[in-house]
Amino acid sequence: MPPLVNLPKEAAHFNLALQLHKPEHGPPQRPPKIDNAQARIYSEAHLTPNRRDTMSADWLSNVEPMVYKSRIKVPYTWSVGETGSRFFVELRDNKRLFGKRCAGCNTVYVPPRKMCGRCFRDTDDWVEVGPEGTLQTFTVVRYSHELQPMAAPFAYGIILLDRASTGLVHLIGDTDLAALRAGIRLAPVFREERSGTILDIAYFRPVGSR
Amino acid sequence: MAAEKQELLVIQSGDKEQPFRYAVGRYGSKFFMELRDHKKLLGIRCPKCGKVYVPPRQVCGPCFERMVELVEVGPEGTLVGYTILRFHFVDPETGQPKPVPYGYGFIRLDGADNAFQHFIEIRDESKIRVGARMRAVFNEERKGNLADIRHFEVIG
Amino acid sequence: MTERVAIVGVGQTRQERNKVYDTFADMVYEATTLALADAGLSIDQIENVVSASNDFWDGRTISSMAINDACGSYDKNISCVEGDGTFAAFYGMTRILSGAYDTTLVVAHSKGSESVSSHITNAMFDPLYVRALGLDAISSAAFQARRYMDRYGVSEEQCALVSVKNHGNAFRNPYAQLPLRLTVQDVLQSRMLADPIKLLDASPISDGACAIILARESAARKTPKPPVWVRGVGYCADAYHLGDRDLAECAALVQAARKAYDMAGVRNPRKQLDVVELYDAFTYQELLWTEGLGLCGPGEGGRLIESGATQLEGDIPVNPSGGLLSAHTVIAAGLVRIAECVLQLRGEAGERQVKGARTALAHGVNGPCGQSHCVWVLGV
Amino acid sequence: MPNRVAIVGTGQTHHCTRRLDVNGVELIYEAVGRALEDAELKMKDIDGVIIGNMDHFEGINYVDCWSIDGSGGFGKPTMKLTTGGTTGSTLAIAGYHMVASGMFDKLMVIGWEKNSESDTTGAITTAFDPIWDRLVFAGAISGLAVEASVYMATFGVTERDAARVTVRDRRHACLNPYAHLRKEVTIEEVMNSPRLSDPLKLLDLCPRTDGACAVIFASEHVAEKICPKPAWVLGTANRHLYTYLGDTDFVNLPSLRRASQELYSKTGIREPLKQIDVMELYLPYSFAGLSWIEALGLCKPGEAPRLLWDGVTDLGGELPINPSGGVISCNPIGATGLIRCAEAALQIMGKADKRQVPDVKIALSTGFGGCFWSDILLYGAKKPQ
Repeated sequence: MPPLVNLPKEAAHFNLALQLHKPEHGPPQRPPKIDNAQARIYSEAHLTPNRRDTMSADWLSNVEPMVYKSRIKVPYTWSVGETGSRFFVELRDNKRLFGKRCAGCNTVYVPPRKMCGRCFRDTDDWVEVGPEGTLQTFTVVRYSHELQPMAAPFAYGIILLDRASTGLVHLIGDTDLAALRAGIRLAPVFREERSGTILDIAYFRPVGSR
Repeated sequence: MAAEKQELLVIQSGDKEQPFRYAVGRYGSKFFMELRDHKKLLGIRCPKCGKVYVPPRQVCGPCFERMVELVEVGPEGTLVGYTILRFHFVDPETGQPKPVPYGYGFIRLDGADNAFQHFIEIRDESKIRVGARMRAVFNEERKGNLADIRHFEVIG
Repeated sequence: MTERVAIVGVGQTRQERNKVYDTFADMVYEATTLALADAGLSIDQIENVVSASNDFWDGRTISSMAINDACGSYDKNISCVEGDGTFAAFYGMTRILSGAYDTTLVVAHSKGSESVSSHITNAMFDPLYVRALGLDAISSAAFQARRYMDRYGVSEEQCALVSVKNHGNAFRNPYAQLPLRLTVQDVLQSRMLADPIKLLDASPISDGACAIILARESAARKTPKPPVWVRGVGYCADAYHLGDRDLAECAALVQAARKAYDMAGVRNPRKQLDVVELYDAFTYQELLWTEGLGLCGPGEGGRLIESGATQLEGDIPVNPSGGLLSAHTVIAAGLVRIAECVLQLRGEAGERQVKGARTALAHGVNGPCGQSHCVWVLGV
Repeated sequence: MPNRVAIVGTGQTHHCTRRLDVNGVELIYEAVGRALEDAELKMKDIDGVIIGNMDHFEGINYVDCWSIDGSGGFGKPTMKLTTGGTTGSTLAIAGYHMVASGMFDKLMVIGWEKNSESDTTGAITTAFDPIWDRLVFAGAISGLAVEASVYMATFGVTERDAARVTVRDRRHACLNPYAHLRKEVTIEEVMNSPRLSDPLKLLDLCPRTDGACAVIFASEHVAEKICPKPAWVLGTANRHLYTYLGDTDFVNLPSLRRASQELYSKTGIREPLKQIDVMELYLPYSFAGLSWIEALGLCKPGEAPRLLWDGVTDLGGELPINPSGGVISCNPIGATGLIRCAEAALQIMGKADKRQVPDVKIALSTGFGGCFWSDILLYGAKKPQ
């Protein structure tokens, strides 16, 4: 899996950290000892930052490293499918939430699945879930990027809706972020204008808060 | 089927994009420096098989040899194969339709053993044929990327 | 396994924040030639290649197209696994066990410097239900960290100890990117990203490549260095939707490890393993994965690190290389773990050498919050 | 001693332009369910899953993880492979090695694509180098058009010759209930279809398709218990030769020539036209049905048009090619190479219904993709020695 500190600023932050924490004894020489066979090949066949000037061809040490700034911008239109469409239509038209139950293991999946991945069979019946639920886990996000629908700080939660067996990932808003803890009760806040997407729920907020 | 027709939804990504900063590398950067500063095209020669490749890259695939010897190639060459694009498609760099029609060809630059691809000028389609002699046309303002070559045109 | 397979060569580039001079091909060529030199083999003696890369991270669908010349696959059979290098190595091994080839080169590359990681990792979430929420690797991992800490009472200080240890170990690893002399306080006071994950709980952005060469026993015996044998390997996937799992547990890792241990005859991993290189993308993950690997009981990962057992001098050193916290070359990261284990087992790990290491474990991960795990047990 | 490996079950969706009724995971689930049904197995009988597609067609990162509910990979070893257009055949080759290794007895291999979810040419253009290719490249069509221009100039082959390939594949597709385009076309219709990228016209080219395919590979210990007449894998080979498009020799697809030569020498094929009973080839456009069968050694370079016009490759001919209708009739890209494998297996199993070639003992399938890359597999009715 791929995690990481992502913003360009973060790299600078790490460099800063390096300066702040000057090692007491200093790091070993870098690049340090690599055994002889490797080192020979290394210097013959490769460029390391410290060996660039030992290249046989002079031009290699006089290149300005270019970077091609580009992007991938392919628009996607994902099919929701029959099962998911029913979920989103109920959400959009009636502000109701539904899961789907597997009669094999009695799991009520939210969001609904056409199939149960554990039993590997079709799921069976629709079960109305929520709208309230219990917070299973959460995080308060304090960094920003353009894919986030809210400005930081804001919270994400995994919410176990009443009568569901699996948790729903969503936003948590309209609350004191410092007071969040697992186990509290949450209710969805629906958008006025709904279009059949997961953001038809604006966010969840603690029950009783305002 | 008598079943009630169900509404089937889609979710759209909208105009989201993924930005990238692709490293051109030493070999490619050298090519673009020469192109930008001197309107020269560079290839690179394999010390083992002697083939000259454009664009320059570090490794000769068949020989698995490291290459360092730069060779000036072109700016003229021979058209190996081509097409004229006439259908609409999304340019993944912009998310917008790519302007068509345009000519697209592989040119074996003089002094090179492989072919180099670029736009080909198509004002007179009758002149374009496999084997035609071609010449690079450079842009006056050059930034150090592939677009510094405007296109290749048929000579004569 | 019907026949023994060994790792006979390893090579890795230095892992750096931005290898701006190198293309993917340049990095792969460097790792490949180093692995060949290490194995004492020429490219002609490599019969087939399995590469590992990820189209999203590379900003190129068919990302393997960038490196086919550079890994010496010209006129050879080659395939590409999209996922962590440990998985590619597994496929590479089966291509030997199938009787088709005597040797397989496995090479993985990744360049975090070229993309914006939140955009890349957001794309691993369901496009219908999750992606629009803007979730990414850090915020999803924070779910898991919170749940794990809540469930077992693991503390932020215990997580911070992982950062202190691994960044410290990185001083001994010439390939690592981010050696840092830290205190627990430094980690706790570093900037909060998504609580409970702070900057120094997270791994950095890294560029690098790694290659290993696998060989069947008859071919391995002819190489100059002592073969490192594959004793056992297993991999396994968990449910996808985060809400389908209890994020405080890692059932898939338990199962992958069980498979690998059964093959290797490991009954008591804490005792029988001498060194562990695991996929610590965040500090809490090292603790959680040590539990999944059976190095301690469920919920005991925090106490394990407090005990000092996982330090370089401890009885079960974890990530003497500095781990992912010191260099996270996403797709190459698992293969680096294997390469590090090979160096340990040969006694070539320099200043990070675990004395007398004879059995080592390497671990790789795919997917959000450790959805899919691959476990290797290696030995001499 | 490695295991011998056979295909014991296959499943395909009914491929079409757009499946709005299912999302990607559900599409995969459909194919997997059909493969299990075909082999009369349950998911719990399966030891592991491998899956593939091309990421940027649907914009899903870590597809092996995302697809778990539909692939059956929950709690099992699951892995993703991808090599572009060759993905499906790459998966089949992996299925072979993984089972032959003895690490798996029954492996589910899945290829899929939902090409309706993006602009196919836009997405495929991202397969090419951002610095050297993307400015000028226009997806697979542009590369194939250049290949056609070189092939025509080299051998004097005509657009009409190529149209004969489309006519054959589209005629065959009418016999295959799973094919996407099931309507015959004439030479004139091909010739008069809109010009997309000279010399290629709309009907020279494959469609874009939503579809999935699943194939179960099994070891010799269980294969014959599952399937009375399994399709044994006799050999595999591939070549992914180029990194840069301009390094390609555009004449007769050298990657396929080299891969087929390796395969033939490993499996004792000396006269492919005579020894092989049916071929399922990844021919994404009409000219490939000429140039690439020359690469496969069915005739000398430049002579393929005669084989086509003589009907040698039609159903009922000496060596039927693409009884399924091939790629020109159906192209869910990540599945396409695996569909070739499944169709070749069906021919061996005798399960190909109306498109069945009588008495198939040896079948061959290919995959094409990437930078003019090729994969190839050979199957037999008889358990290999």
